Amino acid sequence: MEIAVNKGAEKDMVTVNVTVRYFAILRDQRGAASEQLSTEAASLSELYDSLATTHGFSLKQDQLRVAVNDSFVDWREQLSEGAQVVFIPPVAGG
Amino acid sequence: MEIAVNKGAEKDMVTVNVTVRYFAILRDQRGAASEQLSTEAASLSELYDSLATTHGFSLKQDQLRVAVNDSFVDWREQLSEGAQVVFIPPVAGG
Amino acid sequence: MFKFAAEKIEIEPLKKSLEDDRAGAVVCFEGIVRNHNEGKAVVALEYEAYETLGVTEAEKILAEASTNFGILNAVCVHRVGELKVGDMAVFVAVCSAHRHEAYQASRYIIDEIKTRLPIWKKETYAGGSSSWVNCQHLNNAAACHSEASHGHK
Amino acid sequence: MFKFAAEKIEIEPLKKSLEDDRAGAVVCFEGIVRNHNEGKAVVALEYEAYETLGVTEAEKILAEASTNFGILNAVCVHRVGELKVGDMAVFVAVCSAHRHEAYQASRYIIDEIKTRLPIWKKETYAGGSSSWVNCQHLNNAAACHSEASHGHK
Repeated sequence: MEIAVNKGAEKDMVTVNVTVRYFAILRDQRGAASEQLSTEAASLSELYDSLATTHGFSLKQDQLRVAVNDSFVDWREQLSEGAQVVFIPPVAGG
Repeated sequence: MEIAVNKGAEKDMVTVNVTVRYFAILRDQRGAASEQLSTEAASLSELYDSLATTHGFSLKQDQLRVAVNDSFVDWREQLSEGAQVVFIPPVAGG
Repeated sequence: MFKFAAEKIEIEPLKKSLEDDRAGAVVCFEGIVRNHNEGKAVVALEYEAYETLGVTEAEKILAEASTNFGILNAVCVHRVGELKVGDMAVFVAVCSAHRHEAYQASRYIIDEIKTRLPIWKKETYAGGSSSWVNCQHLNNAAACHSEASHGHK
Repeated sequence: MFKFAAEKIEIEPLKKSLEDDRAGAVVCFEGIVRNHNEGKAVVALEYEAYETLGVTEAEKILAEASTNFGILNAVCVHRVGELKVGDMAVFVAVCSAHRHEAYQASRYIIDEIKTRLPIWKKETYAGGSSSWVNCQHLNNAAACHSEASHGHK
């Protein structure tokens, strides 16, 4: 917590509004297909960790990929206002 | 010819009746789909050489395979009475 | 051309769309719902897809296949929704002048589709249990959606 | 199952004959008459086969594919007679539990069919000349059936 406060102070912590869509096992575990959030998470990585704790997601971050606005992106990417975020569980097409 | 006579004397040269079927370019060059022959050829190899000379076949023996009674066989095989012989030009299925 | 289909995949129109006088080879792949997976009897399954990203990624895969192997054309359709044993889940058709490229491209496309597309499969087994394939883990079976746990394929 | 067909190959009944609840993959290969071969415009062609030996040899090939790759089933049909550009000359369908074996077996079958079966192809080119494919030689073009001479594929 101390660290977060420090970081916030250094980095001008901002709150952004994002939409998170859930698919497959994450949708089941979340009990919803999407939600709108106001978050101060500094990256997609932080956002997933926070949601995983809140909702008890069983998948570790290294099992997932992440997409923003319909493109795969890096977990370290910062959140932008209005972003649509999708965490992508291990796929099983075909 | 001398050689053939000697060989015949040594080997009990026999005459056998065979049917030869022709396909593709050999049929075109022979001008017939099949013929019945009485031959003293000691092997399939000798039979082809003799027919190639007579009919002017353009294909060399090493470009062909040979089948007797619907099975691939070795060129050195002897001819048997009533055999159906097929010389198989380079194939081009598919 | 790639698309998701909520209904049975009709392959004739897809193959028609590939016709080309230069084509000497057409290779088609059909992925079918099997009656078993990893030793368990499968009675039904459901595919769910993140469609917008899925279409973009699939079109990339088709373009890569075209560039890498010099094929004439390729098409792929993936089912979503509920399927039963024997139903076609995915169809890939490739045409090229010669067969070698068609086989290579076909294999490339289906391998990449299975690895890269955001599609998930929930299998229902004899007895009624179900499981999101590849999402269950021995270490945290308690957290899984069903009692069924098995390794990645 | 292998057969020669004097008429258009109908693939639906052939694929029906392969249906199997254990099947997870079906790979189909279609060999199509191209509008060109080795740089020449092809307008028509004719396949001729030594059918009795051809069927025996093809059944051997299918049995080898089954043994080597552990597939569930395979079927192949080859046209004989006159074909035109766009017509299907050969069809191979393989089904197996997983896709890897189906691709391997499919490729094996078509490669062996093309190499081992007593089938010959006479191409007719724009301009009216014709040639038995693989039977013409630069060294003895005069002995050939047409003025067209080209190397082996």
